[in-house]
Amino acid sequence: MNPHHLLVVDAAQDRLDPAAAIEFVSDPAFGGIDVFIGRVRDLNHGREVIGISYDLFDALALNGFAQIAARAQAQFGPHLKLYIAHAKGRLAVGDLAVVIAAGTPHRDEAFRACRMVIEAVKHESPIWKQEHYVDGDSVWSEGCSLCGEVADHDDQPQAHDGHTH
Amino acid sequence: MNPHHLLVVDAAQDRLDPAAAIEFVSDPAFGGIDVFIGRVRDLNHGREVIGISYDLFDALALNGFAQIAARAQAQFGPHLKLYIAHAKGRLAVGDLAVVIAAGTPHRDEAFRACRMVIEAVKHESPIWKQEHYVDGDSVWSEGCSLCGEVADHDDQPQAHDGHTH
Amino acid sequence: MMIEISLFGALRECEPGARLQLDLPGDAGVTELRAALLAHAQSHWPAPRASLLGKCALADERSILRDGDALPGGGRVAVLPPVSGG
Amino acid sequence: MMIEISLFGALRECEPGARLQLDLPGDAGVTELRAALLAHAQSHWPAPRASLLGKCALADERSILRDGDALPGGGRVAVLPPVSGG
Repeated sequence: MNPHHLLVVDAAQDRLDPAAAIEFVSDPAFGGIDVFIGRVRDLNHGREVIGISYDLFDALALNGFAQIAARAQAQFGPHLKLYIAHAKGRLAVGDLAVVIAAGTPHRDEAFRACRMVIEAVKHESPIWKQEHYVDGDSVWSEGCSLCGEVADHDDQPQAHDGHTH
Repeated sequence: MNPHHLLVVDAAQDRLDPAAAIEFVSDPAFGGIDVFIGRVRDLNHGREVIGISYDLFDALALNGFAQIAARAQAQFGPHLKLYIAHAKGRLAVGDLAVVIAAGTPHRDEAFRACRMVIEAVKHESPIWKQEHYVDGDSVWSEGCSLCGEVADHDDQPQAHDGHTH
Repeated sequence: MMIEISLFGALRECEPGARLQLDLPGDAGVTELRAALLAHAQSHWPAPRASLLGKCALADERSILRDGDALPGGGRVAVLPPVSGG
Repeated sequence: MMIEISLFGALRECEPGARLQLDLPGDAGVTELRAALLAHAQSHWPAPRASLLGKCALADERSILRDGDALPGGGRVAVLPPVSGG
């Protein structure tokens, strides 16, 4: 069975499910599971947010998730299960935008793999975020250009070309 | 409302619930949630494990969880919700021993707070683990002495007095 | 050679259906497509959107396409603005 | 002064109900309790358990008790072997 479960979830039809993520990465040999959940916040850069629309290039995003998972496997060894799910479409405040789960024999690898994967998903995946504000305005986030060299920023907490997002 | 939910769950009556942890640390102002789940593994130091019994000094453990949560709050700021739950009694392979969840505005603090808390819980809390093996033998784990100075090992991945557990 | 181009994110609204077609010479590669796309954008899109192209990557369904690469066999290319997932 | 001592983890099975009482002079503190407990253990417990006491902390419901501390008012003390939660 493939130890990586990768999916794009259309918000119009379904929602992200942390319980399914935990279930998928569970294994009798694994003592540690780390789960990251990204939710839509009510405030960003001081503006009151009422929702976010996510646009995805699904096929490339899923291929990218598979590459990220393969890199995690190379870094953290074969005893790793990963779940990577990202929402697509219109979300309200509190809705889940992304769920990452990593299961490993010991906790250190679970934390590090989960962190590595969410950083890579945020910095590399063809996903775009449009914030909708209470005043009726909508703005696409500036984001992270994919033109340069690919990703040597795995596992690097936070800093990326001098910005954080 | 207290932003920290701390509990000891008797395995004979109830089980740990990651969904409740996620729910508790969710907040409209929070974009990042990190959840750590510790499960009983089927193998430890090469011996086949069929279960673990956890013994806790409940009152001191809960006071300790509150102190750990207060330290996390001091380190990561007021915008932090924490859920700390540990099981007590006899668990089977796959049962959940510990669930930690941290919710914060941004993901970096969620990951770091969650990691800091699980390390502190493992190294400081009055909790004892007895492993039961398939051959009928049972052994109390050697563990981490509380005699010395208290804990400057928060947020330190893995290493603790030269051992890992 | 007709190239079918898909637009994403902030560029979606630049073309009806977030798509356009550009007709390129048979030996055109990624570099030539990028130049043709920029020329099209400069004459058809609002200036801020056209200038965003400088930060956009081109890709097919499998990977990012680099300048100098050949165009993908199927003739379908996506334009990827700076990303902001998660 | 009667001190009610609770045993945990590997020490639970050393006494019936994982408890014992030790009668100490009124001015005894944590240091004296530890000495009396060790003396009791050396004459009543299997050697490996008695020697484990050297790595045990003493505590009340609120915190670890250090050598030189006074005994808690309620006279209830817990013996904490090295911990292994999580």
